[in-house]
Amino acid sequence: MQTQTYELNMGPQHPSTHGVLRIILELDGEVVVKATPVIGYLHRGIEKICEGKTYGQTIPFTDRMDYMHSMNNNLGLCQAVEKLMGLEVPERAEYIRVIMAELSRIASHMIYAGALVNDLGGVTGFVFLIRDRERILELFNKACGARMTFNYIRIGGVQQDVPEGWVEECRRFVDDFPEMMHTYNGLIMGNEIFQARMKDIAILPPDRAVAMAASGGVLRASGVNYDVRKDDPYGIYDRFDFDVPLGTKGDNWDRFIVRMQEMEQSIRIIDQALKQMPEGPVMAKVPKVIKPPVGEVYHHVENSKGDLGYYVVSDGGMKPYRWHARRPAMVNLQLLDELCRGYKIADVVAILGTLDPVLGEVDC
Amino acid sequence: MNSNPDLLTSLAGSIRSVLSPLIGNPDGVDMAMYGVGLLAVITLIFTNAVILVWGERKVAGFMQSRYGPNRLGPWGLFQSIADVLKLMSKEDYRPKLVDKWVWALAPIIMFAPAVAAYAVLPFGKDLVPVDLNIGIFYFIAVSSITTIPLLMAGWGSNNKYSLIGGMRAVAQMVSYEIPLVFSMLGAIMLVGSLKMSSIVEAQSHIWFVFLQPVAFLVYVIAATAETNRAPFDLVEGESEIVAGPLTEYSGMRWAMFFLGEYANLLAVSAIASAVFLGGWQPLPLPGALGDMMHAIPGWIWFALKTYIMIFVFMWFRWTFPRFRVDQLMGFGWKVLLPLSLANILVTGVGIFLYRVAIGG
Amino acid sequence: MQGKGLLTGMGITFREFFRKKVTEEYPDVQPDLGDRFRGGKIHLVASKCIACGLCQNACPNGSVRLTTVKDANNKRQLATYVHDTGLCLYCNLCIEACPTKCIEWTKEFALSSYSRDGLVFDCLEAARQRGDVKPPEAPQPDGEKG
Amino acid sequence: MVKFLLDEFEPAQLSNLLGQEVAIAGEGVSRALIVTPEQLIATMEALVTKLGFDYLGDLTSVDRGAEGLEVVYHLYSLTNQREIRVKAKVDAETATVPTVTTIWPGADWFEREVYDLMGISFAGHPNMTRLLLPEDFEGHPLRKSYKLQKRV
Repeated sequence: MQTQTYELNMGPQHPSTHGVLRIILELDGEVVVKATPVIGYLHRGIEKICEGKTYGQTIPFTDRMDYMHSMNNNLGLCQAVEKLMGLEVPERAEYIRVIMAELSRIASHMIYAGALVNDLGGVTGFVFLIRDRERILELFNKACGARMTFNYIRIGGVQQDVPEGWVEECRRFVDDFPEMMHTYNGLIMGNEIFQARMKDIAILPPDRAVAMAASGGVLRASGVNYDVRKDDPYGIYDRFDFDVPLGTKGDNWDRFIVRMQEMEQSIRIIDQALKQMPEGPVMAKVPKVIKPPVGEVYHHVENSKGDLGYYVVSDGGMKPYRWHARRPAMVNLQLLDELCRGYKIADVVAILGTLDPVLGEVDC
Repeated sequence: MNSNPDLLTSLAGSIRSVLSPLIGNPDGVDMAMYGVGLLAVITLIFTNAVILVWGERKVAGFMQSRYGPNRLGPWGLFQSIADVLKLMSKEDYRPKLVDKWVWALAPIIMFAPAVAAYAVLPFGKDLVPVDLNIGIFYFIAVSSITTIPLLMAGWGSNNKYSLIGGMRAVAQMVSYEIPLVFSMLGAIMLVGSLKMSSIVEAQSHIWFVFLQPVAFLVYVIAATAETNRAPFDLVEGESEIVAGPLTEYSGMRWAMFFLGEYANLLAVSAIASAVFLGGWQPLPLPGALGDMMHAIPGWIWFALKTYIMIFVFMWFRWTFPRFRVDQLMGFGWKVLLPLSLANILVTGVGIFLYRVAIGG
Repeated sequence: MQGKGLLTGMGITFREFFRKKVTEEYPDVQPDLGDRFRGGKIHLVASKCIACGLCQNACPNGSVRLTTVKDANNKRQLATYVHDTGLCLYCNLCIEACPTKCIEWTKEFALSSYSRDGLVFDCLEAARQRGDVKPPEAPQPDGEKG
Repeated sequence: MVKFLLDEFEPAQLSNLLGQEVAIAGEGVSRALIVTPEQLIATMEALVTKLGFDYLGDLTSVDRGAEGLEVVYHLYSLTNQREIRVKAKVDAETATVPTVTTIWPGADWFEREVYDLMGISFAGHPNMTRLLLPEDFEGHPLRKSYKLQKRV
């Protein structure tokens, strides 16, 4: 029988494109022949804007890139500038940074898992994850007054010390986490329908993942052991004992489960950091006007989406000469086409979910 | 006549006694009583849909550690009334490029069979609107029409998402119709009649759910698919194809689909309670407790069982993720169909052996 | 066994059915915003302000705008002070820049408006209406302030 | 622990190893290997095969004003845990460098982004179109000559 393929515009307004992503799907019935992602609907020109701001003023803009893991975005930029300036950060600030970044990672992974489950039709799992994420946001709110766009980690330290009782509350969250994980295991990971939907779908071989510059959970699900926190430890990550969860196959299921296991590892890091955290100042002696020396620096951190890099060029002035972010979500999104081919429309949303793009970061 | 007439049957009796002197001709009185029945059924569908929308949201809320609607009236009871008012006052908007007639007819055709199916539901003893000899057969035939409006909506909307949804609807409902019918066949074989009232009467000692557990399971799964509810809600599959066939509908037209959907949900739950859960028969308990159970009117038992079934369907919906289309078809044809066929075989052999045992 | 996971999931949702709910009944119960809440609009204590303009300079997005005039003592005084919440990133940099701690966040967070103009708040006017004005100083005898 | 490649080798040694006359500019964290567009592909291939730089960390560009444009590559070796910065210098008029998608297919969107925002085109790229900005957008915003409009 003679059949024809047809084009379907998925997005920019669609329930499960995680923002304003447009995918031009070429379909043969329900089977994807080609998927072309079209991005840029959320492009704000942050790189250009930041050339006109002082170093300190660029930090709030990083919050708005990957708004699910803002703390880490702040951290990466601040450490890049600190690296350029050769600035030492006080011990306590380092620990607070790690705790915040890891809490933020858990929050980000919760959104990731929740959105993915929601895309597969399991709304309740999504709500449970959002409910538990609320506790992290409440912790952030107590520490810096914002729930999403923090601007908390600053060049030279953190904005202010955590308030009284914060550490205890954080400790309670860490203690309650296994029970939350148990719920997710029962409701989401243990569900046969969910497993059937995820397993053996969209397999990404490790060599292809490396060649496509994939990073984060996408790369590790394929079995490539690359975690910036382990391979190129920034800050004080070399002091903590944690594992890097690896997948074996590189299918949707691995991409999902790797991140769920990462949440447990993050809890381990927070647990150790809370135990080791010293007293002391949280801000280094930083001049009022930050003027890094002439030069350039590339610094990368492990974001929840992958390898987040900042490339900052200084001309010695108070504003960056060039400010660039390597956004992992954008790089990972390149894989969408090859992963989707041959699978069904329903798998497209699952694959997109496992790639975990945040359009604020993709478009920057 | 009924030995202990309950509220509804005596109400019907009094309406009949009022009407018969007015009309005179007994056939005319029967016709008029059918009219009254139709009115009652339509009222039931509307009020029920309103309650079910509220109930669904409450169940969803409670399962997701929220309260659900709680603003309007006690426990948010008036929320769905407000929703209905909103839907009715919305602009009747027709997208420019839709196939006018097909698109406009679809919601009406969706609603009609849902109402028609209620004709044979045994709401209580002597409360079957039309107690046909082929009651179950009629129900199956009428309820399978629901496929057509969804295809019409999908095709007529001139929207690719809708088309995919419509195609999915046809594939899914046709495939799951078969195990649905076969699962009821076991019960019918036990009774030897397609008449609803006989099926319910036959369960006065033991409900068929205990004799036909596999069939009940198959029925529940197939019915979930048949009503397009999660985990089989591929037709609407919000995260994949926006809203499937309903994408281009709004206002009252959309509400008609919704109404049809909830009417179907009630219908399949009612059939489940009639065929497997003993319909209007009370809980078979021994002694004084059993007498107490008998004191409760049959229609309350029926409603109770039906709503428990509806709760189970809602429970499914708010727990499970969705199937993928090929898994759905595979499950229907490779698991449910053989299972239901095997059930028929086992039932047949069982009946044969029972007859041999009795007759021998 | 197949189906075990499904039953576990159903068990979890059923248990949740009877658990305590986490709904915040928002308009009836106002949320606890916390001490360090960043949001709302800028609350200006006009009597403490020295019109240095550091908040304006610190703002990454030009959301804090002020103009000054010289008074009789040749001292800078605020002429206007506007907080454009539509542009505000809520980054807290202005608050931190203030040398006299004369600005802070209000806790009014429901600021939605039908037009962009409705998002611009005149903080100085609000201060005046609260009766918070700088007491006019008598011209100082030396008059040498620059 | 990751080593910065330029810590390990003298410039002459590196030139020898790569079979190219390469220069090193900057100091400390700013150091970079400078190549011309003509040398780029050969250098990159040598880096991949001889030193195991299998992972493209970042690809971006800088407008140095009068000194022309730079395409900046941050490479990473997953096997040897090394990193390096390579820069290809071009002048603003020609603004063309060969594509590295042949070496790392993942460079696709990186190069399109640079083309889009900086106006450097990559010869041999399979799909050299704008990535973020609309097709009919004029100019390349990250060039220093592009002035941001004032907010009205």
